[in-house]
Amino acid sequence: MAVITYRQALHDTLRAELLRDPNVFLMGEEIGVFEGSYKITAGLLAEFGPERVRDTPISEEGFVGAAIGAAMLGLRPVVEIMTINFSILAMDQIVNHAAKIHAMFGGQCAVPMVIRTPGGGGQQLAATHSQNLEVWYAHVPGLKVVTPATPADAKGLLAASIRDDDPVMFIENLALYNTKGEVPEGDYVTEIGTANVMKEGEDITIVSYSRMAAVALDVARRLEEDEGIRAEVVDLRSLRPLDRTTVVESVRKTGKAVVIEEDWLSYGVGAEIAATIQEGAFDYLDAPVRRVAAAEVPLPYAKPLELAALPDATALVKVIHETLDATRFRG
Amino acid sequence: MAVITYRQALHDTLRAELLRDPNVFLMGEEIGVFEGSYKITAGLLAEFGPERVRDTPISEEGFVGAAIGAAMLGLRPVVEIMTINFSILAMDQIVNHAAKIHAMFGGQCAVPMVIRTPGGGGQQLAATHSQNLEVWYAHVPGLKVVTPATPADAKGLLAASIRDDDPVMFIENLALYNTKGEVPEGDYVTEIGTANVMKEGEDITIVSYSRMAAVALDVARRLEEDEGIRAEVVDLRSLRPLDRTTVVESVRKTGKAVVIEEDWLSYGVGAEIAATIQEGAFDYLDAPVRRVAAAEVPLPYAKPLELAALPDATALVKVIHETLDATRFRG
Amino acid sequence: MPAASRKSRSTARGAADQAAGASATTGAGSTDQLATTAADRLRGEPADRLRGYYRMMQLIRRFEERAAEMYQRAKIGGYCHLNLGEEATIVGLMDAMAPQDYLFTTYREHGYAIARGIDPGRVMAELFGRTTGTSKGWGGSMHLFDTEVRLLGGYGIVGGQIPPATGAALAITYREAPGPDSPAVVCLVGDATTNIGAWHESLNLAGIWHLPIVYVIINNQLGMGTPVEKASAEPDLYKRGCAYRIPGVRVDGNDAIACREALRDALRKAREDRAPSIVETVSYRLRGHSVVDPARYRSKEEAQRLLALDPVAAFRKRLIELGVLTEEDAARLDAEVDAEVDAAVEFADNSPHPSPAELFAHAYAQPVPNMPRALPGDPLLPVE
Amino acid sequence: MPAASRKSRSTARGAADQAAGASATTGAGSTDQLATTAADRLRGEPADRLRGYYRMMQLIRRFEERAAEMYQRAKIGGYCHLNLGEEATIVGLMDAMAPQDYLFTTYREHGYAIARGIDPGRVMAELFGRTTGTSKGWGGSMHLFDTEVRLLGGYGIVGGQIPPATGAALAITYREAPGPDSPAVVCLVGDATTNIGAWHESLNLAGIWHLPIVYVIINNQLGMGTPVEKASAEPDLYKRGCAYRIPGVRVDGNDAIACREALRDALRKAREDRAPSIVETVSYRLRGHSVVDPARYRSKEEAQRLLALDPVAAFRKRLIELGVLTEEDAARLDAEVDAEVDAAVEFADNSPHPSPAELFAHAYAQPVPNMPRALPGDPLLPVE
Ligand SMILES: Cc1ncc(C[n+]2csc(CCOP(=O)(O)OP(=O)(O)O)c2C)c(N)n1
Ligand SMILES: Cc1ncc(C[n+]2csc(CCOP(=O)(O)OP(=O)(O)O)c2C)c(N)n1
Ligand SMILES: [Mg+2]
Ligand SMILES: [Mg+2]
Repeated sequence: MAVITYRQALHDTLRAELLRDPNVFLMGEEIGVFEGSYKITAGLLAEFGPERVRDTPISEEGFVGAAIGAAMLGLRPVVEIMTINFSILAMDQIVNHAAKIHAMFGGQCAVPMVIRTPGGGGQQLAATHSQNLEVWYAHVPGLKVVTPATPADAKGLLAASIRDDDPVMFIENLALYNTKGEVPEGDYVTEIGTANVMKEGEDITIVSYSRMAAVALDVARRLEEDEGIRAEVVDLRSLRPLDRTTVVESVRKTGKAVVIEEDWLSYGVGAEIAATIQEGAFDYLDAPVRRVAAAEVPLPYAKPLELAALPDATALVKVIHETLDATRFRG
Repeated sequence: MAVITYRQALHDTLRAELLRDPNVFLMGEEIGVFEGSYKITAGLLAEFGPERVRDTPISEEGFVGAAIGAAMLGLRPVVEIMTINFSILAMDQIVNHAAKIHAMFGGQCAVPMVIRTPGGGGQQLAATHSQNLEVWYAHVPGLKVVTPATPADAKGLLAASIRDDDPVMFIENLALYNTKGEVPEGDYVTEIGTANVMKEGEDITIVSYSRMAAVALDVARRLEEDEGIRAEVVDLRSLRPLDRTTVVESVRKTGKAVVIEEDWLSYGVGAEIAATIQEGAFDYLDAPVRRVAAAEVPLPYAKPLELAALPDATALVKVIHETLDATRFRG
Repeated sequence: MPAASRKSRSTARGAADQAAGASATTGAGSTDQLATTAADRLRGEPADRLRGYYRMMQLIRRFEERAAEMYQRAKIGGYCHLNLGEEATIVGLMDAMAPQDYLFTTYREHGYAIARGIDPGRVMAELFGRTTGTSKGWGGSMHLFDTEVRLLGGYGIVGGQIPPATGAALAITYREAPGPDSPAVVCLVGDATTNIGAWHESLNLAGIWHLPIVYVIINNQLGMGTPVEKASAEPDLYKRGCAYRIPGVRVDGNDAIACREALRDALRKAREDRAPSIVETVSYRLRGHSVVDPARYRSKEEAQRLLALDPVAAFRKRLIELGVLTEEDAARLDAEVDAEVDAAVEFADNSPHPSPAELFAHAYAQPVPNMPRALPGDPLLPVE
Repeated sequence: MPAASRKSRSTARGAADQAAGASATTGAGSTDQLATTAADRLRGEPADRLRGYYRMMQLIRRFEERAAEMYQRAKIGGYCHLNLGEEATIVGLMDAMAPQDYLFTTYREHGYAIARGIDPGRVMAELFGRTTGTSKGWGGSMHLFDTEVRLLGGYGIVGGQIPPATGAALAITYREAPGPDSPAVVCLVGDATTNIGAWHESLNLAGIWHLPIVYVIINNQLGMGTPVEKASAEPDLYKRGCAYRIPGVRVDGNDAIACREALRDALRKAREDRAPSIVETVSYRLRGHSVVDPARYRSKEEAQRLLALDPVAAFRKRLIELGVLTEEDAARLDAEVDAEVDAAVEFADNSPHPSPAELFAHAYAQPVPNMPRALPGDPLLPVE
């Protein structure tokens, strides 16, 4: 297997899908001539031309909605929204239209489209450009929401999303683009709706997704090497549908769980996971499920403040230790 | 204390605040000549004139944003968005602007405004007009989010919201407008950020907010009369800030909890409450916290489907029984 | 096969491919001017077609009146917006469309659906929330849909239909070359809807991408209780395309032929030249915004004045004056239409309600693992 | 009192109340025409003022160049968009504004903040994320703010500033009568920003409500890598107000006096007649979209051509030709400016970083019970 970046995996998959299916086309701000704000689409305009790699004006509601209409006629638009922060401007089209059309019209018309967009903080982009809003979309029936953490899942889930007949929010993360990993060659599809046990372990379950799943995996490996703590890491991969079974089974085995996410704590993804675990593994839990998440402030620009606000490996290690200690204390 | 409707309480409070503070003005679609889609503002245009009761075009992003600018200059706009479903169109102004301006500019400029908007299903308004999206707003630091369940809180929380210096999402519910209750006369303000124990009890805690809090209170009274089950009912009232202490203290007393909300289950308010309870009252819990919420589908128009999808007293009673039984079973 | 007949469609659309009559009035012509030329336009039309138009107008009128009645009798729930006053516009516009064209419209769309060829029984059944409805009871009055006649939705969010309609036009350019048989998109919007951001973004896209679409503004002079001049800084709505170099025309919405000709011209430009345009039809909403709105913001005089503008009565009167219709013909057609609407109501009322067992049937088009299927109060995971 | 001097402000704005020179070029005049009249306009201006303008342009130029340098040295993070090529526009526009006016602008705003009178040290400190910055380090380059000079924000969401700016104008009408001393709002937007829905909704509100606001389109001919004609179906952007009956003028953005006069006229109409309007200034972005954009989508020839259009060099040359400035004067001013920018950098670099202890200081203006204060990894509730 080739080791490539998350960016490259996305790029190669877009290219492969454009080659595979003439109904697939790309749309978004600056994806063509500019080659993408984060260069995911570099070279594709030259190869496929402006009909299939379509630059749009700054009109998020307009072009996302246009993709919906194109999808209703059977095309398979893959839209890039420059960052998830700007997806808010297209939210009515995503939530009130893409998510509703199939059900509201009695199943007559599918909306096979993908919205690719990166979230994430830590780049000093300040309050309006550093958000993680995927939990909003994960709340909405009619959407599918995937959040790849690795280059392999970037490939597998993007292929699955483009081939899926429903609107899929494909959430990337700015800080993942340059990360590297092994990626299977050829046609490779990861099933939407399935979590992934990234690492097995018996002592505690760490649940996460997207960038924080990568952080969790690092922490788990380190803890095993340094302290012999055998943590199991579950990468949700898909927030809707949510693979509760894999999460609950892991915690039934380990008896302890910590959730880490990059987003604000209250009403975040971690809340759903903790609620699920306490319901699904109540009799197995040795300690409360703790959540590691961002401080609840609009993210400040200044580096020391940004660092203080965002969750990281240190916070995760601390909470893992506290959870293990709490269990020991309980006997 | 006078017994009046929730609608009347809102109307009277708007009127009182318009009289009290010349900086307060109302804005929204059809609030003047049409007297409001749900008649909350009936008569106010005639009394206060078009500068203070301002009809707007159908431009949610535009007029909500205009309210932000007016608030930045020290006015106190109270905006009506016809239903919460249309607030999605103003979401960028609410989330990226109203919620951020104070923090992002280093505390130089407050945004004292209120957005009043009703949510809720059950009126056969179909998928796009029946949503409960308050959990999205509750997730966002910089906003305050209140959800009155009774006419008294409609009054007290609206007065508090209008006098508050931060942007407040004031979430009403279509099915509450005609409900009646005792409302204190005169100046009456309910503190934002505090939950309310609507009914005390020792056997189980029911946590809710908005319309479902009213349902919960009914159910609790009925269960006590009919079956001697003494349920405690906690009405959150404020989703952000969230009064975790009151919830947790109640469950430390009762050892059992059920959350009921009108919204979809996954990533809903109930998830945050269940996660909070299992963390804050882990050693006190006799059974998992169960959530009663809507089926995860775009809400259908047809009555039998709508009824099947929405949570109600029957579902709540069933889950309370199951929770109590589970405890008994455990010993 | 639904119980109610499909006759209505063939009558109204049969003549769609015949030669055009007088061309639509463009620019800011006054309503008086429009009215005087309407009679001339009628003289150029075959009698059959005119009788078909009358029948369709009357069908829509009676359908809407019965819908209001059924709403009062709680057979219909939710919001229900009627086309009363829009009948001439509907008949003209729908006759201008070819079968290959796509229609996106608003929540005020019963008449369009019927004139586009959907059986009134299926429309009424949707209002009743039955499985035989156009959206199987999932959409209700605001959300009619039928792939067969390419009605791609009634939409309840103001302006929500505009971006998807624009995208449908984009899909057409993706797939086929321009030409007289190429499909085009008709996107209907209300007058007040032109103030929403999606309007601006979509028209700009249509402009830069040269899309085959016609934006038809149904100017009934009110958005709920708000008159056009109070909501739009350019109250000559057909001119609002100026910000995108998109031309517009305004026609009398009470003149079916003028509506038809204006849209037909616009559709030709869309199909052949890939030039988007605007058609504004001016009519008047005869009753409240929805069936529950008593429209108290309208004076008695105003309400009185509106009665005089009733397009169905006016059309009936003109056809009789022109000798196209006798009183007896008209009465016969009225009776036919009444029977058809009765049949529609009966069909709807006898149709099954959807079963709660199908609650999870449509949330997704494609199943994947772990799709949620819990009812309120169900446990989160299967009990061990 | 910040270390860097406030001299810059008084120089550029001192003459703001003096009589206007030649009026702004309106309509679709070609750039050539604009250039020839620019020289004439200069001749009507007092020498002092012109020297002040030059000094301010050079100050902005050097500030931006140093900002780019500081970004490379990782003193500045996040996004950083420079005003290179916009200097003449900035100086002209900011001189047209009165102290009581409000300014809302974009993420490309360092120069505006400085010319509006904010100490360059405080601007640089914000870019460095320090407590002495205009937003105490919370906003960064995209989010400058200063109530004192009524700069009500730099905004990073494209078009996000337009509705609040419009609302500020509404607040003015709520509070005071029109007149020559009444405040007005200036709302700056980029060319590509006119394609966003908020633009449409806001201009319509300004139109129907007669708001004292001027929308200034800073047309630097690109939105990131997209030329105006590719993004806007009406590329004559000053005409886009037609959909709201809002008039517009286009001026040469390399001509400070033309920019000043156009905005001054527009502001007069805003304050006195409560008539909103559009001013479009046409200049050219000399470098990439932000400091990290190499602008590869631009050919070498194009990049070469731009150098020739450098407004600062051109203005310097003209003033010397006119005898307003000697080479020595210019060199002295350049040196002064260099020292001022050095001082700004030094001030920024010596300023304290915000302390994580203040993380919860600004999320809310008014405390209420249960405000969240947990750091990542903290327990949810105080431990028993
Ligand atoms: C985004 C949004 N805002 C508000 C509403 C509520 N609403 C429904 S119809 C309507 C008036 C629309 O008027 P117009 O566009 O003239 O169409 P008409 O009803 O006259 O056919 C309003 C405000 C809505 N459905 N969606
Ligand atoms: C809603 C939104 N969409 C996209 C972006 C990303 N973005 C930032 S600046 C920009 C280009 C804006 O161009 P223009 O309006 O011409 O202003 P300029 O940068 O040229 O000053 C884009 C697309 C954004 N910040 N906000
Ligand atoms: Mg209307
Ligand atoms: Mg630009």
